[in-house]
Amino acid sequence: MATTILKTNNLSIKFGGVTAVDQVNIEARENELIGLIGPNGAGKTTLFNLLTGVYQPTDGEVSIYDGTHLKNVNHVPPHRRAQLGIARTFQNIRLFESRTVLENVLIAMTTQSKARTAQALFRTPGFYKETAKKRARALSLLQIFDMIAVADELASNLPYGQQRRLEIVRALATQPKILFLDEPAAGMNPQETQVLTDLIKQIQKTFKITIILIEHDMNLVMAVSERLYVLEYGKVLATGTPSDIQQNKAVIKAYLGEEG
Amino acid sequence: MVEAVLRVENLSVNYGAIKAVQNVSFSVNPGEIVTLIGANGAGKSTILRTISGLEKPVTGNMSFEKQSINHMSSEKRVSSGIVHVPEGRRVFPGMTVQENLQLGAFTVANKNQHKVAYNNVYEQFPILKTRRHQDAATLSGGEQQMLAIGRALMANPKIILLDEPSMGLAPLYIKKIFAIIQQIRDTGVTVLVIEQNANQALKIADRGYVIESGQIIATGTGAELLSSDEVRASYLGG
Amino acid sequence: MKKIIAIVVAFVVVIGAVIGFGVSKKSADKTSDVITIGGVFDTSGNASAYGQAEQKGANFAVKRINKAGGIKINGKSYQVKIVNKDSKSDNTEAASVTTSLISNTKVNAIVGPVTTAATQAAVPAATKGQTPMMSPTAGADDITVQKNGKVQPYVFRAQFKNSYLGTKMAQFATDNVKAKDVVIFQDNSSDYGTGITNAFKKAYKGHVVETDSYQAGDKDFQAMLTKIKNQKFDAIVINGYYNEAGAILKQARDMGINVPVIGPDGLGDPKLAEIAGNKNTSDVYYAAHFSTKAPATDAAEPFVTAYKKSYKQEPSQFTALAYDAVYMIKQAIENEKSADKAKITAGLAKIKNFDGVTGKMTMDAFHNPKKSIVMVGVTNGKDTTATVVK
Amino acid sequence: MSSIIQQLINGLILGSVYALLALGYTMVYGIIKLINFAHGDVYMLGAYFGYFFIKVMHFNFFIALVLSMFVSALLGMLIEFIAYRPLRQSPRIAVLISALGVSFLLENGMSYLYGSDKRAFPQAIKTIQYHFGGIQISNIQLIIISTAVTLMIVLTIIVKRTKMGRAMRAVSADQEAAVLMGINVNRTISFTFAIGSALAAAGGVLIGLYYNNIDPLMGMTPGIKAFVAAVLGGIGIIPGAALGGWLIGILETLTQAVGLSDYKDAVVYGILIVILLFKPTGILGKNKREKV
Amino acid sequence: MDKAHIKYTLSWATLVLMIFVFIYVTTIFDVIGQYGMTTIVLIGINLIAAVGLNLVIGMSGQFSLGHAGFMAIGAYATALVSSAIPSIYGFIISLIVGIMVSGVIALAVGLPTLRLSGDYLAIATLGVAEIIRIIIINMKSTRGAAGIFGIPNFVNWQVVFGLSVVAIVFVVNFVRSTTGQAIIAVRDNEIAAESLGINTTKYKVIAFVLGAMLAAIAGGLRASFIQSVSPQDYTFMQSITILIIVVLGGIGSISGTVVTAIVLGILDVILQNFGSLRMVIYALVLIIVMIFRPKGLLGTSEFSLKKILFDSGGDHGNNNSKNQ
Repeated sequence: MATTILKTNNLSIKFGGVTAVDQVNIEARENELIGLIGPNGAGKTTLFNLLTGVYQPTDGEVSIYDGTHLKNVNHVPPHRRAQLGIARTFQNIRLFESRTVLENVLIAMTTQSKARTAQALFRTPGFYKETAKKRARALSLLQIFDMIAVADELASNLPYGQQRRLEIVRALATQPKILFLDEPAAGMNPQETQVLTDLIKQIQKTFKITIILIEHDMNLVMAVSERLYVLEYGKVLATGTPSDIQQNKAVIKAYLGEEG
Repeated sequence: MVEAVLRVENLSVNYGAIKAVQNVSFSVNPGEIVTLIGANGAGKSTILRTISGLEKPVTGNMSFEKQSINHMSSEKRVSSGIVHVPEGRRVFPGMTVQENLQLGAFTVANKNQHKVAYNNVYEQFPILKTRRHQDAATLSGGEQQMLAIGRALMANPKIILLDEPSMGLAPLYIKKIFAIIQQIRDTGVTVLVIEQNANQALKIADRGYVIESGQIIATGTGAELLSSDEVRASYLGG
Repeated sequence: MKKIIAIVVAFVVVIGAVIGFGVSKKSADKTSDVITIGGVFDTSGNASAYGQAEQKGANFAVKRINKAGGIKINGKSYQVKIVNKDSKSDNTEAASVTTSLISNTKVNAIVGPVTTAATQAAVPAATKGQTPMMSPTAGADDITVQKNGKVQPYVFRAQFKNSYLGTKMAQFATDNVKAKDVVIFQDNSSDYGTGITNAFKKAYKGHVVETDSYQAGDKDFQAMLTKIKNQKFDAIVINGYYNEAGAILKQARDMGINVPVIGPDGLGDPKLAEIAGNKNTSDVYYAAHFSTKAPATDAAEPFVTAYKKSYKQEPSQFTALAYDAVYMIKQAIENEKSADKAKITAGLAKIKNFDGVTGKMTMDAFHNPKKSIVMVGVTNGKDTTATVVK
Repeated sequence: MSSIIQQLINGLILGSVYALLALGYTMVYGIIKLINFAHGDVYMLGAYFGYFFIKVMHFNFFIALVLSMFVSALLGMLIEFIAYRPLRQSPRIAVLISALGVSFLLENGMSYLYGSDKRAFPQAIKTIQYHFGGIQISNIQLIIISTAVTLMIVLTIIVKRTKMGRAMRAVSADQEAAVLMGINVNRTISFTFAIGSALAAAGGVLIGLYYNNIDPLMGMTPGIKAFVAAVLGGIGIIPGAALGGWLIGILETLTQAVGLSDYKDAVVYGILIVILLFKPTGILGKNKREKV
Repeated sequence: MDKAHIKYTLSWATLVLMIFVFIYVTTIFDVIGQYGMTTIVLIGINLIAAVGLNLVIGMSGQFSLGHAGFMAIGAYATALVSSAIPSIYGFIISLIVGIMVSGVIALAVGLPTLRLSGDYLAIATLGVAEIIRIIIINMKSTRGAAGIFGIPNFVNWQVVFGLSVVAIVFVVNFVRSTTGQAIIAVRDNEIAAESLGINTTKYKVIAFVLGAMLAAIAGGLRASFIQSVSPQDYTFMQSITILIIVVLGGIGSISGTVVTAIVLGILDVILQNFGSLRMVIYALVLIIVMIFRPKGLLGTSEFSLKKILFDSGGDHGNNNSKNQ
């Protein structure tokens, strides 16, 4: 069995009096593709925020595999977690809007950069060399995602679907081990969603990373996920393969209300 | 043939460079429940926001009771009877339930009408009556949604625009909310509702429109759409 | 490539034009029949109350000189023109407008700036431009002195040195007010307040019970006064300007602190009594340059009368000092029989027994006017006594 | 002991004026998120209006106070209409610069028209000193505190109980939702400026009476202090502004009382920074994290 | 370095040289005179300070109202050090001392306060600048309110011109560096930047410290040029003056800052003659510019030589013109 790369232990968070995430235990293994579903307000995004370090849990812990063993990262801030190999996209798109598509990707490479600021200040040959190298890498990423044509567009000028896609490219540019996708298909039409479905599968294959995905589009989730967690009221309601979940009475009820 | 109470023709709305709504036309007849369904970001909310004046259309015409409302201010639209319950409820958190309701009746000058409206709302939502001195922030999601709807009813609406009323609610509340929507219609108020919970919405709707990427791709009665395989596949999962 | 050529050509043309203009301008320089005085005053910003008063004084002097036929050099009358520039209570701006007056307006002499700090900033510009500069009110001791101890060749003032003021006030406190213990309030935001305080403390033979600071613009002095209220002291010394001193006076008297108040010439403004209220402005002594009660010279009385007629208000010390500054320049020109900048500079250094509104003045070796200090006593808002402090 | 109480009273009086000013700051901030740098200058103009009504029109002090508040309210609305409303959709910092422009305009316009010199404010009410044990307090000080407290109560009633007050709170909490209630946002903002300006004017007139002098630049320092007070209390929160105002007044007074008058402002700013570090949104502020 | 880059760098160098020659010619033929030179120096000094503030406000999105404090540190460093060592070396040392002290204080202040957001940060930085000023007023060695004068002058227009060019090149190149891009990322979307492994506090502090250092240079140059310093020079109003240059030019636009510094410098020259009406006109200009150009004179766009001269395009990322 593949190594467990991410694990939570009774993870909980309270906002005011409301327990948004309640005693959640999930785990993800290397190169696994996990779907996280549940009705609106079930706590999915909050769980993402706990895993990526945006929120501090009220209780429980988050552990990440650091190459040798699972390590508690409760007190590791988001940027350090990113350096440990966690990348994400956001439900409400968060691009660097004043930057071009290419620059968005280049910024994601900040922590891997070897270029010294001093080199940039004096525009040494080293600066140009390093910049060219980074740019080549970024462009090749954009190539994979078919975004070369818009590389010099401002991120804010892209259509919605493309913006979502750029967020994924940007996240991948950090060379993550785990990629969190928060509703990547939101706002996409069925054709776009179909393309995205293939893309997610391809990412998993090409980059050999673990992907955890929140999504409402059942076609997509069912098509790509190897395993699903269903959240309701901040609790894990069910877990299993897509076909298990589709048969699960409780899930159908939670999702479609009563009948289904 | 009845004259539509709300008519939208060739409406297009942009957010910067993004074309959020393209050439959308539809109408709502008096006393109907009409639903717009579609994926997140399909442009449903934008349509409602444009009808209530929060967004400016690029092209197209909107008319309410045969009068164009394109250039009417938002306040005027409210006082003429178009009331919008926004996505995410947007109750005023630091104010009490009663104050929220009072704000709902902001455009109603007649104090006697206020009293009638209070009674109606409290009758329909007894829980709001018991909590009337509580801050809105302390209400649960479902209660907040009721408050948002109650607040809209205070304005004496002719048509009520509901944006995702079931969002984030427990099934029990969802059921309640849809029952309330029907009740509202039964009192003679026309309803235009956006839902992701397409299943429920179509069940109570007289008619529905399916929106995708800012365009209407299908229309029909609630039952027709509900039985359409295509719609089922897209919005109700495999 | 075409673009680049076009730009190069344009550049060459522009440079050529500049050279041409420069050459033609050189030949166009000529002398004029008007003597120009530059005025550097803070007419906007924090110090504008003082700057506006001084600008009025200088303008009034120029008006009177011209009315009386201008300045006569070798029998020929020259009209005087004053060009005022606002230094907006900003020291850098003071330096900049001084340069502007010297190099663009080509003034013969400068009156101003108002404050010590602005004068300090303007000194290099005046020195570089070899233009005499007469500050009406800069008080710091060393503004007329270079680092090496030599005199600043182009800088003069009509004002007392701070140390001189402080020393004389201390003497007055002991000899006339008979104060054994005093409380000092100083305006900490300018050198005027702190400079006088230092000199006062050095010269004062009694005991300074407490020294407290305030900032220009402060209005509330309750805390300061409450603190000293129950201590024993015979007089309060306020080293600052009338604006705050008036407020202190009012609040002190309201609080029942009725000891004598001693202050420098910064208190010498009719506004003092207006702000404090006439009743509260009693038993107040301030160092005056001029007073109708004890006119230092014959020039004072007519000046006050004429000024009142023109401006419908009483002149303040600031107005009078700026007025004298302009007249000293006139004196220097007449003595040297030339409006040449170097001659004016030399003339100012040699001023002797000049009958100014603010006293009979003689420039010392360091360009400070030697004049006697008159401590004016105020009762009910009116100048009532005048004591010359020797 | 009595001198400590006396100092606290001094601080309370000084703080009352800061509080009146801070209330306007905070209300404007709450509703359009603007640091209204011109607020201190409305306070100055309020004082000048008071001067005009008493000295030239010979009105009774309290009538002059009310009239000055009224005229300043109109002025506040005018300023908002001309200099801020066209910038409703612009970056916040643009409005801030516009506010600075208005501030410069009022200060220097007044200085240009009436000179920078201080004017004695007419003593419409004769000062009477009362003594309680070692404590001394004047009728004017009492007027200041009671007027400030009364105005705060009136303000609270307006904000809590009236239709316009509810509209203000609604706009400040959620502008878009307010629009959906049929609230005219522009009119509500205008009204907020009117109230804020009236409070500032009241502060100006009271200060004029108390310190007996007014000048075109009198708003600069209190303006910044009031801003500090509003931030200290939690900007946008009405009780916070009152609390912040009094706190700063008392702090300033106490700093002087312990002999640190050279460092008076430094101490106030230092304490402000320390409080912000522990409570980044002010004493009564609620910490909000951006929704992710 | 490939050919395109050499061409690009050379064309900029040529432009700078052309401006230099232009000013040089105007001075030797005495077209602008002493006063013109003073104006150029003061514009250059404001420019350096404003470029520094733009780094803080424009690039990193942090609202600082405390620039005057750091200018004061630079000014006093130069005043004290170069008075003690009255030689060009003393002056250079004094600038370095000012930069270092300013940087260290900015670091000490920035680390805790940059956690504050928006207007809370603004008031905290305003407070810091006031505290710096009050300490200077009360210190013996700085001669209190009187200030220091008789500072030796080592600044002429050539020095300021040179340093302005260096400051601009520094900031422009810095923005293009990885660090600079990270700073902009933090401004655009702090949470997204964090999620990409960017330590947001670190980059905010870097921008703040660099801004403070540039302010110190500006202060040092001014002290040496004016040959005197006094605490009144560095009040809140000084911060506002610099802030206005940045905002009027367009936040985040270095070209805008350059243009506005020059325009306002010239406006100042004209307004000096208006006496007390001066600031009234200035105020009206501020309001009118903001109403009609709320994003500043140049918005967020940058002046691009490449566009004007070569207009080839195709080279990614060198022009960030955002037209809305």
